[in-house]
Amino acid sequence: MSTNMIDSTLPVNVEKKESKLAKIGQFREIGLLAFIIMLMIAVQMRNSSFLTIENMTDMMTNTAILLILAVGMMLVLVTRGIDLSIGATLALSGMVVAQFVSNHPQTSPLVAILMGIGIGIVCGLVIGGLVSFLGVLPIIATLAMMNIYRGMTYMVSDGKWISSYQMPENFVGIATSKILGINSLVVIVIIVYIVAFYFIGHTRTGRQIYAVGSNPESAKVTGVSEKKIFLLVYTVMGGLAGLSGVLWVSKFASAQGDTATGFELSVIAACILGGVSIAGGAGKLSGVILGAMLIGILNNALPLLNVSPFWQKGIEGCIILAAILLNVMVKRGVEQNNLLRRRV
Amino acid sequence: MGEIVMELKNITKTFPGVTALNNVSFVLEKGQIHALMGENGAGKSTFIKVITGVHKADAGEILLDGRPITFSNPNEAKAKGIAAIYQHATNYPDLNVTENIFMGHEKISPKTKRILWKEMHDEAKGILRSLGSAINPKQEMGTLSVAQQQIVEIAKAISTNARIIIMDEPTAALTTRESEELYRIAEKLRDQGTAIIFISHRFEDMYRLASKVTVLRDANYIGCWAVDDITNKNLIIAMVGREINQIFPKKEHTIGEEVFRVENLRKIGYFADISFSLHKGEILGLTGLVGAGRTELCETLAGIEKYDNGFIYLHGQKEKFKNPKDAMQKGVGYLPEDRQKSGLILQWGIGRNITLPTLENYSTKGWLNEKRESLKAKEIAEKLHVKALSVFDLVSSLSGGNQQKISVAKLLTTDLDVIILDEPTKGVDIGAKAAIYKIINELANEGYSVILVSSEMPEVIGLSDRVAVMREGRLVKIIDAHEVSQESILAAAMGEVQPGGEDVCQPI
Amino acid sequence: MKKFLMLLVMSALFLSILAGCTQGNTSGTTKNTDTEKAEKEDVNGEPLKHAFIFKNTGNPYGEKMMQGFEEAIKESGGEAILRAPDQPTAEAQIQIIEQLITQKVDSITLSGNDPDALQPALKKAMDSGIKVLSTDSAVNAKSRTTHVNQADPEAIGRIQIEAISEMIGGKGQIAVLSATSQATNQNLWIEYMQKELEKDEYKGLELVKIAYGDDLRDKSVSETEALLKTYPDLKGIIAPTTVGIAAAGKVLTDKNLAGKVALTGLGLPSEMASYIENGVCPWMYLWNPIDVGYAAGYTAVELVNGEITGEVGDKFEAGRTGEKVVVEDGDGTQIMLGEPFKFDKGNIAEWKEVY
Amino acid sequence: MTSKIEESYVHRRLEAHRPLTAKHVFLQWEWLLVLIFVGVLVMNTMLSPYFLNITSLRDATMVFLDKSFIVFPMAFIMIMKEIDISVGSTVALSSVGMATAYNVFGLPMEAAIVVCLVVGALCGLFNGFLITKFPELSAVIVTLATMILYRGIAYIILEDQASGNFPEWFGFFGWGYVYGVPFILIVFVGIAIAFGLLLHKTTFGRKVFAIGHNDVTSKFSGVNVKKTKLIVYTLAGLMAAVTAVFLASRMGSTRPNIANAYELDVIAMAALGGISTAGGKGRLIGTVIAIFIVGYLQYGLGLINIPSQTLMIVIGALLLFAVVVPKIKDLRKS
Repeated sequence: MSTNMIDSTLPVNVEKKESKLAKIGQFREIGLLAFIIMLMIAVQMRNSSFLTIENMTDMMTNTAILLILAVGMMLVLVTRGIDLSIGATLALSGMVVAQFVSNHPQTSPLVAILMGIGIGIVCGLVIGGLVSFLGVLPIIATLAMMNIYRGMTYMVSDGKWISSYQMPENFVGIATSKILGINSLVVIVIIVYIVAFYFIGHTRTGRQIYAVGSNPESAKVTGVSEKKIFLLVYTVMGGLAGLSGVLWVSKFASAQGDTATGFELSVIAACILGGVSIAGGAGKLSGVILGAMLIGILNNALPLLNVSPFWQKGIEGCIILAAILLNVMVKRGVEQNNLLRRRV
Repeated sequence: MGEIVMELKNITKTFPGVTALNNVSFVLEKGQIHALMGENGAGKSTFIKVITGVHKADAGEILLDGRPITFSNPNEAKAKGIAAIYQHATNYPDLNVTENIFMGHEKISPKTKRILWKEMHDEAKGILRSLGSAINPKQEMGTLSVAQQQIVEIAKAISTNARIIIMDEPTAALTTRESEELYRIAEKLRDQGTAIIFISHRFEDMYRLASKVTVLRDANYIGCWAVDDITNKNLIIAMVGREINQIFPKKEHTIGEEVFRVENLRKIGYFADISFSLHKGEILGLTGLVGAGRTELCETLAGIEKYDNGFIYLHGQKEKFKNPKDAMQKGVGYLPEDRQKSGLILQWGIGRNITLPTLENYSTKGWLNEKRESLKAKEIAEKLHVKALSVFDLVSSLSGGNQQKISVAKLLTTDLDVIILDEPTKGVDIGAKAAIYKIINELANEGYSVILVSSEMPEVIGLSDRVAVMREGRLVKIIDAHEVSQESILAAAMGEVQPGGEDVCQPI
Repeated sequence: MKKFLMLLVMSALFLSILAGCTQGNTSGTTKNTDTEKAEKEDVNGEPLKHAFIFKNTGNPYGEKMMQGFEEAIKESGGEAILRAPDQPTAEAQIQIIEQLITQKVDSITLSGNDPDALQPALKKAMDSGIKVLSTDSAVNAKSRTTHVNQADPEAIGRIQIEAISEMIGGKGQIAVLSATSQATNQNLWIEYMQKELEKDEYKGLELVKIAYGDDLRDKSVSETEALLKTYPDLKGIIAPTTVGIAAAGKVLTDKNLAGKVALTGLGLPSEMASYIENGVCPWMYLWNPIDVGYAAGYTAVELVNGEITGEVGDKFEAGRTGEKVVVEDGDGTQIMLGEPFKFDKGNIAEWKEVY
Repeated sequence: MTSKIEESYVHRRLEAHRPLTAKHVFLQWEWLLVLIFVGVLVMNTMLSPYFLNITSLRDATMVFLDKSFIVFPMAFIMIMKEIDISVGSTVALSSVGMATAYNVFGLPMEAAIVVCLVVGALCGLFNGFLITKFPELSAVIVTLATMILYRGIAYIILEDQASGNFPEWFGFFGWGYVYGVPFILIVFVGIAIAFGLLLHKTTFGRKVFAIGHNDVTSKFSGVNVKKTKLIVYTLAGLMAAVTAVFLASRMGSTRPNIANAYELDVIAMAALGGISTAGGKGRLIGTVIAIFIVGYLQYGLGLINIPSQTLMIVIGALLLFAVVVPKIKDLRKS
């Protein structure tokens, strides 16, 4: 059918154009990278100490824990879930491990890390069980467990903090030591990302996580067990939170009951900024790294720029809202372009 | 005569209350494209599900390469080289093409369990190239067109080394050019020795591809013919079988003035250039192949979806419906195709379902009068002979036919002029069908204008005063009652221009 | 498998609740079985009940104050009720105050999360005959009888400036790392620091920034790092908050800045032990929270007994902390506990085990 | 599957009155709640001698009722299969708005209260706008973003300072009695009845249930889904503002960090009240009982001075209990 005919018969004719946003969408990560670079240049112009090796190292180490947790959160979000309990899990594992090493100073750091991961895995298993076997909505299950784990942390701590002098040198050293000239926190992040990269991209189970999130019905037909995947992602998330608990306590050389309260919001924000789709199925490690780095830069740069601390929350909220809305617009644009391509 | 790869002997499958397959036999040869035809509900999908191991036959046997075999799940059938490509692609939009092809049988390194991406990409590329397609295997599935997705589905079947591929209406959503591409691929596979079971409503597909055709009707095996030996007419008789008029009520309604008119309606990506008019007391059949854009058009007419160009007139007045409520208040009501998903609230009782569209009528200033409400529901439900104990019976406990009556009842609580019925008899048995036909006819007698959307030829022919045929998002023909026949409808739906109808719009 | 998992989840839940309850019974209240002080009983023959509310739970500083408070109450033969909400908010403290009013306690001592927001609740308590006093973090004069001040704010401000001046040789840039900007205590101390800096002898000191770490570890670390980068010539940091000073100590230790950037302020000996021993923080100050709680406990007891009324000039003997005098404080009155205690390399080893 | 008998069915009359069976009367979630409530009362009475008297029971309501206003619109939202986690921040922002109107712009207190309600309603409206405009975004994510945003705005306005000095009479909201009954209790009863009638006796409530069960059917049946959602979210914002008024009155001032994590308590109370998180189900009477269960439980355990961390665990466990118990019943069925 010729468009000429429509034109001649219709006075009102809304011709839809291909969405430009969608084209940008294909280079989303590049866009985010460009945004980050621009932000860095802007900050550098205001404060010349920003782009120094020292500051970059500081920023990396400060963002390390966020980066680790973001991997787990990405997997949870990919399966269309959410986990609000990670701050509490982190605190619980950190507190228990700190108490243990203060009583057993000869504990090897590796044992401490494994212990933290173990505690986290148990916490995650409980949530995974609630979500997969009992079908409790992730938000409700994790809200409830957040309360419970946080309460348990206070209880275990008995109102005390574990201070740096109670921690053996080698435990505090987990976060400050260097491996091949690189801060070991950063090394752990790199290891986590390499493992995650392999797991997500190169194992069957890893791909099944995406399959479940992308199309749960098809996944069932193909024989992918949704329950197994749910159990897995919340357990992995718990394990990473447990690991982060040890790193947190080691980095700040102090374990408190209220450690990392509300940290889950930053992690979720990093994932959303990194382009992880809340509707499930989509999310890339490269995006998550950039998203976490953006939050890390904001945390690092806002004090450097003398931005009033009271604006920080507001700025954070605006950026997150803008990012998720942009995401939707891009998706809509893609769909519209697909429709246009059908030429009906 | 080629080598027989698969043979089904006297297969019977019953579900509670319904016999889905009754003593059906089927023979498939190597390198053969075998068409399977029949009306909706003839048992084709059950037939496929038995072959692919989703359902287990109650009686009869399946022979594969001459040996009897039973499948207890789809994976076993897959392992034996049987693959099915469904009408609605079952893919993962966020994953890339290669993964979609290999999901469930990824190539992994035997030692490290690592996914061998390179090998998979290469093989995917190879398969796609062998199908003559230039799709990049690394592309995301969601960005492909429907036709490309179909090709990926075929590639998926090939990747499992399938010897038998079942294609369930693969061309339903494709344009002519895209279908041509698909034919080419099917022929290529055939030449390589793959046996293909091809299910389609398009006669064109069958003539173009198949060498044999097996017809099912009402769960029964009717016959198997060589395509060259059977005429179009005889084939249709084999498919439809019965006297078309027998279950349809006598038309008594008189057609009055024009009530509803649509001009050049267009929704980008779904349909375009839709123009027709509808008169008081008239039943306008709307038919076409699956994916022709009928449902989208109906939803637009009922104010559910927005349109991009064109005009809708009601009683000569230009109208633009803001939402379904607005359309209903102005006099256009819609009965959706999927009554369970979009027609009813299954967890609710009969009464609440019936009164949902017109809650305001049983309320004063927003306060519901439940007594008035249930009395009204009772009145309408009884009028439609709904079979239940009370108006509080849950809809989920009713049979399909009764559920459909509740859906229709919802439209009768308010003053409508135009009623759009989208596949009103889908999934209901023959008895309930007759009851619904009677209701539709009565509606027309009472002066409603009805648009009846249906894929079932006899239904459209038996009830409609005129039949509009859609193809590929366009209204290609409106056929008057005296010229309506299966042939004229099929011809229009499949794109052959036949004499005897007013050409509304030219095909692309 | 399904049933087993469910069983596991349910039993885990059940156990956690059980654990919670037993825990609650052991640490929530402490009944004094001591009968020798039987004369301190109210008309019904029940021991007098003195309640203490800290800002939030899980804070060792608060725990130590509670410990001192409990000690004082026990000495008087009364019963101590120790409470803290799970979050440091005023609305949570109001809930606790209501519950204490219902329990008909005889006194409430609290460290307020907000100077003004507790006023209506505390007024209600006073109206029903409960003696109300604040300690550590004061509530406004209208909502208390008196305030037990851990140390003279002027002295706290003065000694910290003195300390930093001495550490950096009286010359150079300094910065303050505080808690949240609405923290009454910190703001008051910083005010006195700024007054002190106006003096001629501190002409060489330049206060470049007051940063707020919100008493969060990660934020305090970021803020400290930002201070170091923004002001490369920074010579000293004063952190009058326990979380802030520990975070700053960690940063300076990790960056090997001991001797280059001096750190002082108010910190817990246990938290700061490592940094005092490694020289990052030559010395710092704090009062003994146990003593603060102890003195507050005695004040509460004396108020209930009617020995004092909270008027200026009242005098009483506060157990081992000696004689205390009620003095003026703006619109209200307060009790001063003297200058803060100095912790340095010489004494930190013995104190780090205490609190 | 259908049966062939239908073809020859006989015309029969339908019952238009709801049959009253034992199942309808006794096998209801609310009875379990009543049982728990009685259990809580008995336990509290046994644990604390101060619990069981009129003054104590009466004054306890003043302690826990403030956040309960939000439970009702939250129940509506959860019945619609959605969730709003920004309500705590909305409380903070609307109370900050009120304090600013009174202290900075010098409006009379009455007008400042109106400002508070308007700000709250606008916050809710904005949530509703985003959720209906972008249906592909889940309500969790939208309200998560606005939760940070609203509190962020509150911080920008007040910069962590308290703002108060409200007139004397304003304290009446949180502390006043009318004929010996706490004012907040009277307002609560009024609002509970209003919401109960709205949900169970009006066309609007019926539509809320319809959307929760099946939003596509509802849309096709002419229910204006977007409008309904918009109204419900606005109501949630408005009730958060009502909470803000009472909370500010009780504290005599406000700060940007008030009502932190209120959403958890609110969601817990709604879920405990039998509002199904899967949508479509729930009765408001259940939430009312749940509010009193949680309130008196917290209050009673407070009276025996249980540490707050134990309370956290108890509330978390109670929430899990509420969502898990019906699931176990379902599992056993299947």
